Amino acid sequence: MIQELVNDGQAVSDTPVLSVRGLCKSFGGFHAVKNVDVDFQPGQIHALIGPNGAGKSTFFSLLSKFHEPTSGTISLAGQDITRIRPEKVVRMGMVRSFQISAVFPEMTVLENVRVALQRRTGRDIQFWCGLGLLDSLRDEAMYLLDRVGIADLADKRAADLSYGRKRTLEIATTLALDPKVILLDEPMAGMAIEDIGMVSALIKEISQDRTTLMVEHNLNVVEDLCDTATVLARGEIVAKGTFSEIRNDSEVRRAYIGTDYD
Amino acid sequence: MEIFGISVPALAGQLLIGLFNGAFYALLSLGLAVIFGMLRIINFAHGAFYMLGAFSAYMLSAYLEASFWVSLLIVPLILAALAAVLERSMLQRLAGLDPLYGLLLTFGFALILEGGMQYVFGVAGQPYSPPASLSGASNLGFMFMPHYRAFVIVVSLIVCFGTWLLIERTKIGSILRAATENPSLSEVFGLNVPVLITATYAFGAALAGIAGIMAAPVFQVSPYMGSNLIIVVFAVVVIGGMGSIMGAIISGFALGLVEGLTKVIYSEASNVVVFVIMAIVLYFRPAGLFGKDA
Amino acid sequence: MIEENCLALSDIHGWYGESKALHGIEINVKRGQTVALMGRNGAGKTTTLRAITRQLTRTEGSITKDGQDISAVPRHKLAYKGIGFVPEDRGTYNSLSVQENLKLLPKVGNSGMSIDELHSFFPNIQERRHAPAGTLSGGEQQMLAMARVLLAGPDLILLDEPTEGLAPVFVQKIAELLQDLKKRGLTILLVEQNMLFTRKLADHFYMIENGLVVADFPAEELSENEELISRVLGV
Amino acid sequence: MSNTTTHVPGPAQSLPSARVLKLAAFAILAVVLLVAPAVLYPVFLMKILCFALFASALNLLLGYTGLLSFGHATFFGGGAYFTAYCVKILDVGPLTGILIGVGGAAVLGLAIGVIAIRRQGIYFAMTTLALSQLAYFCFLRAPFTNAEDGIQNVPRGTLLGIFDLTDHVTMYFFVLTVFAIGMFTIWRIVTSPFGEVVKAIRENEQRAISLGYNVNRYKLSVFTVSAALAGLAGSTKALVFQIATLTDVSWQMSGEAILMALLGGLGTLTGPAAGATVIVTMQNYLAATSVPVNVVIGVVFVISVLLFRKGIVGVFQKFSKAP
Amino acid sequence: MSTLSKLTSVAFATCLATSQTVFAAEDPVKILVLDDMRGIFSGNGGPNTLLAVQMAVEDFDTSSLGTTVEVLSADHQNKADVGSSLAQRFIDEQGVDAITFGGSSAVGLAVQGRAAESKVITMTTGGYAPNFVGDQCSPYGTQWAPTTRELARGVAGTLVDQGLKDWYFITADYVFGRALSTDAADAVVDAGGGMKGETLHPLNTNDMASALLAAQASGADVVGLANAGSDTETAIKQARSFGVGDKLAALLFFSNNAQALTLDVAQGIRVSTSFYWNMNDTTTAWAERFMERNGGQVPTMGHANAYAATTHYLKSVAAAKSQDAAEVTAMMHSLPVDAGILENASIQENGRVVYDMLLAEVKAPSESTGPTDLYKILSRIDGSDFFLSAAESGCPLVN
Repeated sequence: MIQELVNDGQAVSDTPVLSVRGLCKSFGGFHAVKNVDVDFQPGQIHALIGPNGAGKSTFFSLLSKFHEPTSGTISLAGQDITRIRPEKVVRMGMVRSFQISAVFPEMTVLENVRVALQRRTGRDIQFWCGLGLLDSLRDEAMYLLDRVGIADLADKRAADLSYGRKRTLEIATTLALDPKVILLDEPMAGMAIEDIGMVSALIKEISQDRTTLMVEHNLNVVEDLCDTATVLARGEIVAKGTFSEIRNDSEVRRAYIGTDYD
Repeated sequence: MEIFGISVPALAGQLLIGLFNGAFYALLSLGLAVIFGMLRIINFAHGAFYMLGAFSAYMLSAYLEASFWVSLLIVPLILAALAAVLERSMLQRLAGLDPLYGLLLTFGFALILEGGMQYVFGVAGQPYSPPASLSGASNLGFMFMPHYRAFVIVVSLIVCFGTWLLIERTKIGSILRAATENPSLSEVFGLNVPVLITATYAFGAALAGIAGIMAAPVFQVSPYMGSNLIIVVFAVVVIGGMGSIMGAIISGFALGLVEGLTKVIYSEASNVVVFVIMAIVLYFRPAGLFGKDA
Repeated sequence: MIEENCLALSDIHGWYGESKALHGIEINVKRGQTVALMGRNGAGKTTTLRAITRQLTRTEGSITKDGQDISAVPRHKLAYKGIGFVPEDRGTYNSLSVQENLKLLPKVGNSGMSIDELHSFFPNIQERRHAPAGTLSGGEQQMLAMARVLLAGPDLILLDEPTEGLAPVFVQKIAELLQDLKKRGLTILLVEQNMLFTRKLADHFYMIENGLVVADFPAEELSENEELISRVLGV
Repeated sequence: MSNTTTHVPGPAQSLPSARVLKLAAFAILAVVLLVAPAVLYPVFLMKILCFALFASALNLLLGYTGLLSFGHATFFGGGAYFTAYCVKILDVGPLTGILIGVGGAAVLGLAIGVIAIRRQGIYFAMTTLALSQLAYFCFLRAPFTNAEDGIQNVPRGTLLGIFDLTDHVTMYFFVLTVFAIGMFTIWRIVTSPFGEVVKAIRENEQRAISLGYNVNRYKLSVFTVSAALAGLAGSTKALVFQIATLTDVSWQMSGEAILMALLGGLGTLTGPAAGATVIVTMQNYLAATSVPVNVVIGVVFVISVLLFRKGIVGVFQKFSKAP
Repeated sequence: MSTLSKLTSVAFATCLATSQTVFAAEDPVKILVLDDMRGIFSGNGGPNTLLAVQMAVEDFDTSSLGTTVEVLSADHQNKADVGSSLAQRFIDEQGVDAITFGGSSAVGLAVQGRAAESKVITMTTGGYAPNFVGDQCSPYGTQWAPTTRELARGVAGTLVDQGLKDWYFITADYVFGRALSTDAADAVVDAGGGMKGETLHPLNTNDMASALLAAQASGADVVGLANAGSDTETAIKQARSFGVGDKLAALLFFSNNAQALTLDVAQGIRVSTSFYWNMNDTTTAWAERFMERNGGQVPTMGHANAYAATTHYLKSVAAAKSQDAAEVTAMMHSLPVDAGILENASIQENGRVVYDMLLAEVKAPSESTGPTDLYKILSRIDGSDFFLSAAESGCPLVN
């Protein structure tokens, strides 16, 4: 089914892989996301930009089903996922990363990736076997670690990694799931400049033949990486299009650069 | 006179007893809710505080010959002081850790306090008499109404709604709510949050102390008087919605009444009815009846 | 007198959890000045304010207010050193009414604003005083947050993105208020991305990038630095 | 232990010498357990083994999955009641009795788990506590438990028609076998692929969900297994002491198990057993003195929460690691 | 495993054998006082039972034994599992010869069962279920405490005779409580009275109000309390506030309950007891010595029975010149029980100790001359045909 998803996407490229209609979310009286309609085309890198508090992270949580929408629908590859549990969404091929780096701190780097591989290979419920069963996953895990450039850290405890390395590890773990849609929430946040280039290249690489949706503040990165961008402000979409279109949009300028006054 | 085959006096009587028990549930769950709201800790020592309230009253009367009324003023202060010391010296060290450690620590407090009182006084109940002015009873025609029980219900209502007013309608209350909503920012604004936390814990303990002294003349004053009661009160808090002040008060009284009603209809179930309700509430409304999404 | 340092940050390093966000910030704010911190999202502007108000996991370096080291003062005593803080998310207490929010902060000094003056500045707040703060619009919340701090009477105000997400009418209003505060001699440390807003207010600019001050210049030299500003802000 | 090629998880690298040390310690422990009844009173040893298993079962849930159940006595006592009833009234053999006890506890675990697993953290603890209290009243009222009197004089019977369990030493070796099977089960689970996923859930539940794991299903599985093992401990205890009472299902019993696990060291294989040994020994010796047992236990509890959250094993590891 | 098991058994046996040979020359008589030392029944048993046993040993001329007497004690906390394992441990490790028992009958029956298997004498001084000498009797057991049957008949019979015919029972919902209410109901019916109803409550109930209201609503003449310890105290205390106080009959009540409740609350309650501290000169002299040593706590029938039982046991050991349980038990059954503490006492074949009982009433504060002056004795009940005979007891050891 996942395979289908990609093929469909490539065959009919204007069929959106992810489609959102009338999405709303309110916490108490506060409307974090208001009536958002948006489609994401397959095979591209999309940026979701907007000032702090615009509702980008909430929007991500809604897509990945970590939050229940107040109203509206979300469909993934034509299938309605509005009432589906988050892990089910992952199994359908859409995986998210978190704003704050999410690793399993007490496990080694290798184990972090391995545990992600386990489910896909059906080695997640064997309570009667030893860990030897997982040996076969080692090569694949090492391959993924190598791909993101941290193979030499395989036996380190994840908690002992630097912040940038943790984000890298997180990307490796996400890759282990072989997702068709990746949601990256501020993948560069808090990173040193050296790391930004590295991660940026990594994202570019892994995004081939997948659909990537990322929240990012660094407009240089967005310009460099993304095919299209959607601008969110106060929970609403204020603009969408290619980056150059967006850049000259007055609403966007206002959202980013500011409002003049007398 | 009968309703559904149940005599009216029996029904009225059991409902009154239910309300009386509810008065204790409400006082205790209110204290737990106040503490939980601020400290995010389930105070397992609450039953022990309640017991200490009763014992303090007993000791004040036995050794210092203090009257019920004097004790009613002093006992909450004793409990507040004790709780403040416990919070300052130990509970505070757990700040920032998983709240489960708070639960476990207060569980340890309960073991020590109950075990200690058992060591000193044994398990057998100690006598404590209601004040002479409240020792009578009135025949209401359809039932016999002990004055002291009526007094307890009234005092509990006053204390509960007084607390609610204090928290919802006063400056102190607004400071507390602010500190609960955003503790670190409140500190930046100049509110002494650590002291507020200590004060809140002490206040919650004082409420338990009031419940304890009011229980002393009716129930046996014994070291484990609080240990089983507190589990019911936990259930009451969960039903009301953890941290919800109004939820604690209303569900406290309401569950007392439900229990009383169960005694008339099917008395064997009266011990479990609260837990059954809790299981149902948790299943359909996990945040409790009055709770916000947790 | 006006040259005297009100707030001085020297070699400030700060961490969120294990992630280091500040790498040796140096900032001096002179008494009566309005100083703007500029930089991209995530550059460390808000983090700098949080370092002053001690909301980071770990902070190293020296922070002095009026010459006195305040980096070891208990957090709840900072306000009494005359520091007022309006955080990025405004920090209004949603469960409290507008009035409760206003009266919440302890009085730490006299900034010269009476409650009547404030009411004339913020008529909405007066009107909606019984409503829960959570039901106010973003602009109203921002005004509430500023009014609240002014009532406490600090001589230094830390302002984090006061115009963020606000309609122009509110931006205007806030600018007027800040001009007024400047006239009254209050010291203001302002974090703001809205360049058009800042350039008419600030006396001095600090450009921050990756947790470091990369440049600073007085308002007079603004025009000479347009290119730098564009680069740092990434626009 | 045949998984020589795998990376043993945990902070300590498995150097060969550490491995030898571990094996040596294991061998010494085995020898101690085998000769212990010659030196110490067997019933006392059996009590330690039963509680060690109970605490370890709880630890499987608390230490390895991060779920604090405050109602595990329901499974411990439930197992004891089922076994006692079957052995005494239905006249089944000790082995069948224990199997029924374990099965019953597992069913109870599944039923309580389904409701409790919906909540997290402190809410989970409260839910298990309240549900176990509900179970307590059910046991109190159930006709087969004899309320306050309990099921007394439960015959130990003859194991497989060969071993006369009325003899303390024979019974001891039976209990030791049960204990070993229980501990092996726990070890097997925590060092299995399934255990890896469970560990991941404990460390970062959100992340585990985002890897596509249905975490509730894993939690429920562990809860049920933990309940079954607690039931195993309770069933065995019922045969050792020939009695099943309300004490076994009371919430204080749940608290005791938590204390043992915490004191010994959460999330370690041997910790809970060590904690159980200390507590049971203390109870045993203090009972004969005028020292108030509950106060001492309470103080130990408070100290371990405040100062030794890693427990006895944690402290030991710290010292053994220090250069 | 079986070889190993045998090996260690042998090793273990050797250990025991060695220790026995070493100490056999001066094998002391060891008595274990196993009681609820701090729990809800510790007032009528507990530490004061230990004191009574110690006094009995001190008062006994141990030279007639040819060895010393050692008194050990342990707290079973009213938990059957704790009690039975403590008993087992003291038997296996200390080699105790006799156990005096008080507290919850549920614990006592477990202890007696365990002791019987190991051939150890048990003397139930504070357990009131009839099963001790009934269906669960032990060949080495004697029950010194009266059973629910005598307690119930003593009070119920008398009150019905006085015209209080309609009864309502508030009963503790476990074997002891139910036995007490069943026996009392039988006594009431035998005497020509009737039952109005019954409310069962769990052990350790802190609010009896709803039960009391139900009793009040039934219109009964008497509310019989078929419970014990703090449950009884709670019921009495609360009955006063609901205006039911004058209708109470406590079926198991001790002088310590009266002291705890204060005479003001407890006055007028009718009780059936085997002992009151100043019922005769012997008891008065003994009780005064007793109270001197414990700070003025009045001895209950539990304490008196412990004294009498220990004295009789030691006398029997001396007479039998043996510590063997069977021989000593035979001697206990045949020797007459000393008069004084118990009046007209003898031991039946099933281990039942039979004696005269008293019906007493708690004094009003105005009638009392001091803190220890609690009861006035209304009548004496001849024990000879008041207790259930061995044949009727259901004890399987009696043919």
